[in-house]
Amino acid sequence: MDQILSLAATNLLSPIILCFVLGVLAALARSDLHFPEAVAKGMSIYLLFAIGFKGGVSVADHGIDLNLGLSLLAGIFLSALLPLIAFAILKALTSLSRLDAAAVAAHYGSISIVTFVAATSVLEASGITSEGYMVAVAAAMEAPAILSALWLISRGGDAEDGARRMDSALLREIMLNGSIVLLVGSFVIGGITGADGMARIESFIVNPFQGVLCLFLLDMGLVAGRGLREGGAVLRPGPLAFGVIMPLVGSSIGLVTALLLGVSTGGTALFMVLSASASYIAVPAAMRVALPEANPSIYLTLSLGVTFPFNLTLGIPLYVAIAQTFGGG
Amino acid sequence: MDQILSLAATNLLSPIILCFVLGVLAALARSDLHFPEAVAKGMSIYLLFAIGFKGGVSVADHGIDLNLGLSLLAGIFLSALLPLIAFAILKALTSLSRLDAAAVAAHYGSISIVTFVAATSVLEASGITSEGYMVAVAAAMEAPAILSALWLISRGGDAEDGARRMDSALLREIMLNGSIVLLVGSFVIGGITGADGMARIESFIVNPFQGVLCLFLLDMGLVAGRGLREGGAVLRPGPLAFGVIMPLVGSSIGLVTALLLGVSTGGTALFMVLSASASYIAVPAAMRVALPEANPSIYLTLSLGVTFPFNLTLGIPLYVAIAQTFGGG
Amino acid sequence: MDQILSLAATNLLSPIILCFVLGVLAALARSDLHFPEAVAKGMSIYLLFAIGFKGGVSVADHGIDLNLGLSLLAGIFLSALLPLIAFAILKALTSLSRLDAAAVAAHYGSISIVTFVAATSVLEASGITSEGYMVAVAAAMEAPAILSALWLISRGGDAEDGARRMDSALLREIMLNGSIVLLVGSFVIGGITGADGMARIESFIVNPFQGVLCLFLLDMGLVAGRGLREGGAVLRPGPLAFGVIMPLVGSSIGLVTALLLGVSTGGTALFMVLSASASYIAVPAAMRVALPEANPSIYLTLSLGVTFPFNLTLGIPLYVAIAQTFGGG
Amino acid sequence: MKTHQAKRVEITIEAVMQSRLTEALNKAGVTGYTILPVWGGSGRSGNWTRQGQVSRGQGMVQVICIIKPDRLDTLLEAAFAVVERHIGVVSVVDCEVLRAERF
Amino acid sequence: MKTHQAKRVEITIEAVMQSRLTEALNKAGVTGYTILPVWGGSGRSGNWTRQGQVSRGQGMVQVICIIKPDRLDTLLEAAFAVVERHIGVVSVVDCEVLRAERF
Amino acid sequence: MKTHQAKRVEITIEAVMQSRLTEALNKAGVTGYTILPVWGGSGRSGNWTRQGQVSRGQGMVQVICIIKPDRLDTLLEAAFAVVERHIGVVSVVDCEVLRAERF
Ligand SMILES: Nc1ncnc2c1ncn2[C@@H]1O[C@H](COP(=O)(O)O)[C@@H](O)[C@H]1O
Ligand SMILES: Nc1ncnc2c1ncn2[C@@H]1O[C@H](COP(=O)(O)O)[C@@H](O)[C@H]1O
Ligand SMILES: Nc1ncnc2c1ncn2[C@@H]1O[C@H](COP(=O)(O)O)[C@@H](O)[C@H]1O
Ligand code: NA
Ligand code: NA
Ligand code: NA
Repeated sequence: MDQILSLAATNLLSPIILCFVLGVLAALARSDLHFPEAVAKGMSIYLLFAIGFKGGVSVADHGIDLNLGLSLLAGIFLSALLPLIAFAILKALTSLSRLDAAAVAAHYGSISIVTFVAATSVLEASGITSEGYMVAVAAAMEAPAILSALWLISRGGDAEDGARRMDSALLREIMLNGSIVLLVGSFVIGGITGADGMARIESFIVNPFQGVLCLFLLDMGLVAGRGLREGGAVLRPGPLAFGVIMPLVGSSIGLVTALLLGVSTGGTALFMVLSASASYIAVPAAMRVALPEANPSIYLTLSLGVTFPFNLTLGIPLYVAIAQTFGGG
Repeated sequence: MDQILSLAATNLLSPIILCFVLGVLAALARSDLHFPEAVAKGMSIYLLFAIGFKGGVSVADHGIDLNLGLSLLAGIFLSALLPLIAFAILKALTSLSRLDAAAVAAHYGSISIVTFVAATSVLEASGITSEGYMVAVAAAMEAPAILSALWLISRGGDAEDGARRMDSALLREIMLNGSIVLLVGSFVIGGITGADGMARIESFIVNPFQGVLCLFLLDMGLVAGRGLREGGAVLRPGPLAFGVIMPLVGSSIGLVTALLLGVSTGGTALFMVLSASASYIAVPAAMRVALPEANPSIYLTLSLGVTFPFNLTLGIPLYVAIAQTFGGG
Repeated sequence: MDQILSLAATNLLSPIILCFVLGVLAALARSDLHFPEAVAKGMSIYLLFAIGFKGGVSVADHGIDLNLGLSLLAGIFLSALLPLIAFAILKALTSLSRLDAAAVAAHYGSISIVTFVAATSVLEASGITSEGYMVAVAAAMEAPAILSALWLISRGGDAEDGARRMDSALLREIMLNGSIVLLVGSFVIGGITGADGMARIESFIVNPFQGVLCLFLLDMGLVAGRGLREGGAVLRPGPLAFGVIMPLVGSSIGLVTALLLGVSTGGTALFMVLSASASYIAVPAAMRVALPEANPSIYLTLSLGVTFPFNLTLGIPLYVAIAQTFGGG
Repeated sequence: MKTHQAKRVEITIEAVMQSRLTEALNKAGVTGYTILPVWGGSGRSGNWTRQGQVSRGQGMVQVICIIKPDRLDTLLEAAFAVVERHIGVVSVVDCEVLRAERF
Repeated sequence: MKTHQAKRVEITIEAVMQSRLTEALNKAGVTGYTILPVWGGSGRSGNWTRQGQVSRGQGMVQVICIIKPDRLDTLLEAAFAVVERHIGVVSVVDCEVLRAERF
Repeated sequence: MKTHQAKRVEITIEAVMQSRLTEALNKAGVTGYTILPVWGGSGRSGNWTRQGQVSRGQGMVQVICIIKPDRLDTLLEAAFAVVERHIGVVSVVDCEVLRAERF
């Protein structure tokens, strides 16, 4: 417990978290500080590319083993499973409509790559290593949750309506959305070029990484804070509680999965983080196409305004500490 | 004198100044070279964040002392005082209307953060240290000048009109404008995380800093040059002379203030630079809201087209040399 | 031959090329991955500035010699000559209209600065040095080809029509287009500030360079892939063959020129690359103004979709190997 | 100058639906349109702005079609089928164009 | 298709005044509008462009409101109170809209 | 509120031609206009988008002029001389403006 608290304290006072807090405060105080959309997207491309590439290089270093395949399958399974659990909890805790609940559930099955990146930073700072392929697991967990959620809808209403919501164009958009392609693509490139490739671009993707992450989280804080200001009112206690309970439930399931797989302590922590985090890029877009009637204020405010800050500040140190207690070596 | 000239020569041949000159020349020659607005804003966010953070870390290293508070108060006082002096000079030298003169005066009380950044670069290159909290003084000097200028107007016309110009929304916008929030926020974060935080993001905010500053000044040169091409015609000899005289007057007042405060040589130079420089971000926006009848060509051309280049090329080496002559250690 | 193949293999597996391939594949698979326009332009500004500055510093190191002047003249001559040859080949190989053929020819006389940058990376990785002024030669080769192409048109139709197409505004736009100004400007700044200037901004323009190039080529791949998807249909076998034959012809002429000039092995390779590459920034814009009737799908698809990938993957290693065989030291 | 009667249709629609809309327009034979970026807006579903966003989930575009009056109904039906379940605004204005042969 | 009469109001205004304008519109009960970015322009106060700018002082936006004809005057009065002392252009066009229940 | 008759001219034109168009407008005495960025489009010469582009060769802008009805022909002739050989669309809409003294 002491360890958790001290890790949490270190984490809370890192430039990364403080930048996020600055963003939230600035937005709540209605400062006009903002990042141009192009700059935000540019930073996000940089982070995805860097994290994917590093993962690939690490796999090239350590070789591919059976666990990579198993972990990918486990990730897909988790992403498909978690929305069902989230949906059940939402039905119990809240009075959200079937559609809104399914839309929220999709977000919690999928993952937030920035939460993942922040967690790898914390692991690095604590000297805990993790499997390089975890970034591929992250990519694999982006999409299945969307299909699960749409299945929930089709089961509830008439099946024909469900089918109409998921056409082949949408399926392609989901599977080939920019962040998946960039993450997987740079992972493969890192895998192919290995340490040589890393040597050539290290001073671009490794050295400035933490700094870019700071600015990106400042922007995330601004967006989350603005979302809270505008959309916070729609959140009643039920959904709010869900936004904190679900990551705890998700991370527990992630923990069990990781222990069954026998991954490293770092890998265990990352499985927990992925299961605990909620999407804010790929899933919202898919929901606008497939479930336009679902209220974006609810799922965006929950994912970006409640669960993301929770994971960033308290969740990650908690998951890391638990992984250290339970995890193998 | 020799020293001033040699410092000026070194300064003039630095990549930073040459980039600014390139931008001005390209704009005057009507090249289509330009930076997208988002890139310019991204660079400006980077520079503000980096300079604020570095200042904070430096304060964390050296500890907070009484001088920090006194310097902040002195900065606020200077920012409020300088517009009155600028206004008096404008009334004597030019035939600008009361409104235009007040708008120009507001710019000269406030500060240009790029001029400040360029000055810190020159100090660093010359191995002169300065107080880390000077960046907080810079932030404190952004806004008071606007209030002074509006007071000048309200005193001149009917008081009711003056009150109408400054509503609470505008006051909040001024105090919480993006550059103040970013500068103060990153200063505080740097102060909290100290040397540890710096170690984590140094290769982002320290190493590439000079290079980003080069590109940013190239963009400033393009904008200033385009402004001169379009707006240069509106500048009659009176205002033009003001654009060079005012920084000399301002820096003298800054010098006296710094000597009274007993700050270091570097700090003295920076007080001079802040007092000499004119705003081109926060104040123009506030003027458009509060004094829409004032002609932006006049204040933008003076601030960005005359005083900024003057300070960048001749002013800074002059102020540094004078600070070295008078300044303590 | 072995050497060519092994160099080609190394080249093909570099992060740079793999990023380009990723972009093409993502675009062909219709992924929504994309770079905001402002980010693409920002990266292009960075690359131009860095490559120009490095060239200038290298000239400052090695001193200006006669060869600089001769190489510039040779570059201007090549740029003016190559469109005539390209035009003749197009007339023989394809059934393109006079206007379309002239527009395509203009592109192949001019140069692609990214191809040039990629080639310098390959040279560096192979430890082959080249003349720093080659970047000035690149700048000198951007524009003359446009004038050649317009001359071809005016010769064909009535001379008056030709004159109408080239007014003084267009001439200024061509000579002072952003990429020429930035390249030449940073080259001069690099030349003036020399090693001192380099020391100040090295960690900005040297260290992250390869990484930025990776992301830029990813974007180029996306744009080229999207161009192929949309415009690929318009390309009949004749133009397609031209897109591969012309770089081989161009590079041979570049080789002869370089041997006559007696430049280094690296310089020879770069002369080949410049002659082989086709413009995709400056010339398309000039063509839209001067030859609006020419079909952009043809020249953009050929330049960006055929010749650029060819040079990037196979061309550069081939030219480098040939330069090593024939070149001096 | 000689001008010709036409209709200017302005469809404000979520960015995620853009490709679906333009595909529907193409199928209906409407192949000329211009797309404007949208900076922000407000409606029954609240305020939004593109500032600092990385998500594709929020954000709109404006598709502007200039079209011969007799083709208006075809266009509106195609557009309506796409926007029906989604947020968005469709407005039509009478206009006159130069170079009618282009439409 | 069935369409309904409406007015399309286009207000070109300085970016610094945007929040003041939309607040005034909200107060007047006008809660639906779309904001377009503006790239540059020219008028009696000269030319300007957003290229390379970091200042918020320059730059404009275009606020587009589609509104029922009988609410037009309320809107124009609210807008006028804001733009009165500032540069900017307000224009109104007759239009027809689908889905009138939304306005 | 009191409004005044005017014409709203919208010229969609390639970005490379923008300065030539605005110069022609200035020469014809039209000094008020607003320029909107264009995101992409489709026409007889195919689809295009600004995404990821560094080339100035592609891309369009929209120039919007509000003008007194009696000055319309001058404007259209000046614009037509520039767009004649180029791709682009010119459309005109009747509108009403506040503050007519500005036009
Ligand atoms: N009356 C209106 N006039 C112009 N744009 C509107 C209007 N109503 C809605 N919009 C646009 O359509 C988007 C969605 O509207 P809504 O479905 O009402 O939330 C808003 O964010 C605006 O961009
Ligand atoms: N006649 C007009 N048509 C369209 N936009 C205009 C017109 N006049 C002014 N504007 C816009 O309003 C801004 C300010 O105009 P002004 O107050 O005349 O300087 C200009 O920069 C243009 O963006
Ligand atoms: N009917 C139309 N309505 C609106 N914009 C159009 C139309 N036709 C063409 N455009 C615009 O003009 C550009 C060039 O058209 P085109 O010359 O037909 O290729 C297109 O990319 C569109 O942006
Ligand atoms: Na999850
Ligand atoms: Na000042
Ligand atoms: Na060439």
